[in-house]
Amino acid sequence: MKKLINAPEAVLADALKGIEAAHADLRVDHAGRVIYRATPKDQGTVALVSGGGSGHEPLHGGFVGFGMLDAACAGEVFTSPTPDQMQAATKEVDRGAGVLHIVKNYTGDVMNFEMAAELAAMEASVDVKTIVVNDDVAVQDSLYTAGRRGVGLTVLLEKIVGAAAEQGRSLDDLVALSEKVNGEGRSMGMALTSCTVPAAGKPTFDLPDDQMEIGVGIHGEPGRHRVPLADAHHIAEQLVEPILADLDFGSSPTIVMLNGMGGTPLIELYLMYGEVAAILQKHGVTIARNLVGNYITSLDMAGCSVTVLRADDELLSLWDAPVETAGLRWGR
Amino acid sequence: MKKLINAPEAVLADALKGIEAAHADLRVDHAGRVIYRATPKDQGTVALVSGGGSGHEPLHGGFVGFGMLDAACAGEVFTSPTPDQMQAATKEVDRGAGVLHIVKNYTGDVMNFEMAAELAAMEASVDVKTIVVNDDVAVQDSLYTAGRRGVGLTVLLEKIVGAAAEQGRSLDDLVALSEKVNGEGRSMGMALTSCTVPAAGKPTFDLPDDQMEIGVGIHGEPGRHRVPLADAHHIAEQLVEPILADLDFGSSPTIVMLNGMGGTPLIELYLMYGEVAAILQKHGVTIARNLVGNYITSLDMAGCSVTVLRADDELLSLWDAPVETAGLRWGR
Amino acid sequence: MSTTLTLDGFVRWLESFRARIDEQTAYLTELDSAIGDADHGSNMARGMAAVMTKVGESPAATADELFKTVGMTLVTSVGGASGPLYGTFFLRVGMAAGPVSECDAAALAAALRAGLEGVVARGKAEAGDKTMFDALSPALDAMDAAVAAGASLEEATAAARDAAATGRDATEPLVARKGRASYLGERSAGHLDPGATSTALLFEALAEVTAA
Amino acid sequence: MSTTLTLDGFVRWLESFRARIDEQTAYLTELDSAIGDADHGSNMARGMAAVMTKVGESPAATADELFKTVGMTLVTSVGGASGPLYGTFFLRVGMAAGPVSECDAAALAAALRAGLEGVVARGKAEAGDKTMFDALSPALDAMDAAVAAGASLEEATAAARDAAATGRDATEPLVARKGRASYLGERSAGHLDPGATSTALLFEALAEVTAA
Ligand SMILES: Nc1ncnc2c1ncn2[C@@H]1O[C@H](COP(=O)(O)OP(=O)(O)O)[C@@H](O)[C@H]1O
Ligand SMILES: Nc1ncnc2c1ncn2[C@@H]1O[C@H](COP(=O)(O)OP(=O)(O)O)[C@@H](O)[C@H]1O
Ligand SMILES: [Mg+2]
Ligand SMILES: [Mg+2]
Ligand SMILES: [Mg+2]
Ligand SMILES: [Mg+2]
Repeated sequence: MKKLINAPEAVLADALKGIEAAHADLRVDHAGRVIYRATPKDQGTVALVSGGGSGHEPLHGGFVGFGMLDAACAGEVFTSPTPDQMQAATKEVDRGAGVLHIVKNYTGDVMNFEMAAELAAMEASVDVKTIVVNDDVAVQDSLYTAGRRGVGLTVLLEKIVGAAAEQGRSLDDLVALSEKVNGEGRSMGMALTSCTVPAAGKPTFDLPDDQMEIGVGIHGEPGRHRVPLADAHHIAEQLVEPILADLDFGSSPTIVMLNGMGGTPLIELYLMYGEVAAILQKHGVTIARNLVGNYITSLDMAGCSVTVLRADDELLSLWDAPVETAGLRWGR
Repeated sequence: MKKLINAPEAVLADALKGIEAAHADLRVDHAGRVIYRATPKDQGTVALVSGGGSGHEPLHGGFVGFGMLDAACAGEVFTSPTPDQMQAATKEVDRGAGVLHIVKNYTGDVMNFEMAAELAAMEASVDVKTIVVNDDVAVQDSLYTAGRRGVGLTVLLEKIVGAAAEQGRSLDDLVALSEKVNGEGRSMGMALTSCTVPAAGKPTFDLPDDQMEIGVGIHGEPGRHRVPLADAHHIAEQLVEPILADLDFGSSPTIVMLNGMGGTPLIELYLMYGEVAAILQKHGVTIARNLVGNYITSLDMAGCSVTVLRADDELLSLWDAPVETAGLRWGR
Repeated sequence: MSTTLTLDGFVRWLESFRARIDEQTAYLTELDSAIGDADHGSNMARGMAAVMTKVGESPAATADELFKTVGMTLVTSVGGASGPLYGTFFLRVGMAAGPVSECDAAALAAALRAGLEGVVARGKAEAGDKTMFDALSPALDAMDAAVAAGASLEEATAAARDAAATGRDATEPLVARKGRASYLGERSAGHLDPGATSTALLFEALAEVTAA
Repeated sequence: MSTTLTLDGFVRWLESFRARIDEQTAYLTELDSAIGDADHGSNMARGMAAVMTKVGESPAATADELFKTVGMTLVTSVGGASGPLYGTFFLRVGMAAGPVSECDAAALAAALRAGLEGVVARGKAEAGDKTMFDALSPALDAMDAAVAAGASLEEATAAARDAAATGRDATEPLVARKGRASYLGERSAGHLDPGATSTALLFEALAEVTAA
């Protein structure tokens, strides 16, 4: 294992130090492992708390700031944070208008956030609602799975709902908006290589040089299928087609994200975006906005994912609203 | 070799398609392989042209836009672009106030830009000046080398000089400013792994699991020394110390960039930034601004580089000025 | 060989579980690499290290106190799926055991079953979903049966240990329907479930301690 | 075996050079991997492919026209260090050869020397810097000496070929002082220079064509 780290067990603590050193507009609670805005938002506005295992940077800490999250709870690598972290963050950021928990659909994340909401409710002080993001079309949402994973759409949802929160919308409004976004977006990912979890010390899986994994999530887990390595165009087809088969985007505008898994350089991500955009256009999908880069990663995994969100005028204008975070910034 | 590409010889052309699809505010001349702003700047302002081999994304195309470059010429992977590209770009972006060529110090880049300037001068129409960036302290600037390489400082220089150009400063002014930046900045890089040039099909060099290369550039070349793998803290020392030995930063404010080589995930870059910032502070260096991420990469190489620029009020205010490019954006 | 497990015995159980987890950290993570995200070993090791520190710092006077500490420490130090599940398990074990300083085989079996119910309440797993349930549930069935048949504490926990191991082994051919492994669909078959494997260690530890 | 190289012969020289480059693309890139950036093979292959296309599209009537096309095509299609250097080389060869349709050994030697001077003007390399100069310069010295001694075209180009090969081999122990390899310092020693190696192919091709 070759990594720029001090020790596997210190990765998270050390990375949090670097995040704090890099971003004066963030405040890091090192003991609690929560990243906050240095300047809290106004009283009477709903706050957004997200969190999850580490190793997906810039998600979630890189999306704390104006127009997105109020706090991000960092778990160990690929391990959901604990209820006490979320509970502390929830109490800390509440401005009297309630707190929305943005949770990616994984058994661990859901259970830990559930326990946090129970604890917060027991203290009876904070109104907590939860949106569970589950956009990964690689997984069937059935009795035989833990449901669809929450992947790339989380980034788009945090941006859009964060913008709406900034406008002073109510917690119920934001829940409805979150459900709308979650209903209208789909993702699909692939891997050329495994990632290496620092504590494990070796790649999570072995992948021969002529094979790739299709339908991976963001935890270095093997995908749904192992298939022969293909060129960018055919990889793009294998990502786009399951998305289009799952949801009819009609002719409505969309926001498309081509996301890198962490170990894939930008030149390849742009190349893939070119292929994805061409295929979507061929299918009559209109791309109104896009994002190309590393936004929700899986440590050093090489690979990418595609997210497509059907976006009406409301979503587009929330997308375009100013945002000022480490990971996404425009309009100010 | 596992890459998201169609064919090694098509990488550049395909990536340019993706860049065009992703960025409505960029215009791509596919035949000429030049990336332009879609909306040219005002008549009477100096234009900035840069360029170099591909594989360093977002550099340079990702820095075309308001507040930075007017055009970027893209060469093949790790191969400087050709004089005709730069000449065409120079003529295209000239707004009557002259054009500054920003060149990284490599034999090929320097010769090709030189030929372009000769061609442009022969046509007698455009006033061209050149700044050659050479900030890499891993290389001695002596009779026995091709001089110091141009690496991370190029990003900072393009930002700062781009902001000054936007203010309407003269070509001579911008040359002087560029020289000031180039004189006040230093960089040092390291690699955990080699990168793989698509046309070569295999890693440029082999590096055992317990070794790393110190003093690498951005072309997948081996570094100055191969040394035992160390932890993040000791790697940071090996990057920062040669920089401090080369230039006395005194107590003046600095801009520090912790740059990833393309294959290193953000969590490790933040972790490294934490170490670098702590070491700099221990040495009395004041960090006024910073940048952590993949800004000047070496394909899929794992590793990082540190750039430190001594920045007075002028440089800091130019740094803070609005910028709107794919790779750097703030203030609008 | 005693007929009850005292507070001391509970702590020795936890110590022995921790030692087994430490010894098998890499193995548990390897199992989780095949069908999960390569962290079950480090999750459990981090959690049990925190537990033993906490238990060492503030020794409990009663079983409910002890297991509340264990459960809360797991909940707040592990995360992931195993944190809430093992945490809830011990919280419920403590609540069911109550403010006692020792348990006989029947009381222990009842407390452990309350723990299982907590796991099910939290995670909704059923038999054959390829989870820790598949080691835990047969272990408690075997323990109950042994107790009903008049077995000693040692015999009852040995039966539980064996059933947990059998349950663990039986997860291998299963296609997962809960947790991360379910994302793999058919590809999850052919691998032991990491959580069932760590649960089998919990019962090995218990049987060892009652036999000592 | 003729005493002059005609326009046809020049084209056959380029064709043969291209064939050698194509055959050795991976090898040249491997040499460039050791002390450079792993692109010399693909750079030269891309350039010579473009040259042969251009030359095929618009056949030249004179040597200066032909070599101007070759030089400009290399300058505009290769990039890197080798583009301007090989490009300048051929541009100068053409200028020196002039509007002729054939060259004898002396005229060819003089034209090639003008090319070398162009390379030096562009790249400032000196003997022993571990560059293409170290194959080119001895090759032309040998050719001049052969011509002065009354050698035939075939003999003179064979001498150049041998000297280029010797010069190429002599780059191996050198520490580079120009180009990318110089960044490696002492680590550049022990490897052939890629540019000197491609230059040796240029003279192999020339000798082959004059011998045919
Ligand atoms: N819903 C569930 N009910 C019971 N056990 C579960 C459930 N989901 C997962 N598990 C158990 O958790 C184990 C994985 O734990 P761990 O790897 O620590 O957490 P994570 O899956 O969050 O990475 C699985 O092997 C399985 O035994
Ligand atoms: N200043 C120079 N003068 C002469 N030849 C040079 C000079 N610099 C580099 N070269 C030659 O160029 C070769 C490298 O070419 P190439 O790999 O195509 O370009 P780059 O170095 O830009 O990647 C070297 O092996 C060397 O022979
Ligand atoms: Mg996990
Ligand atoms: Mg090159
Ligand atoms: Mg796991
Ligand atoms: Mg090269």
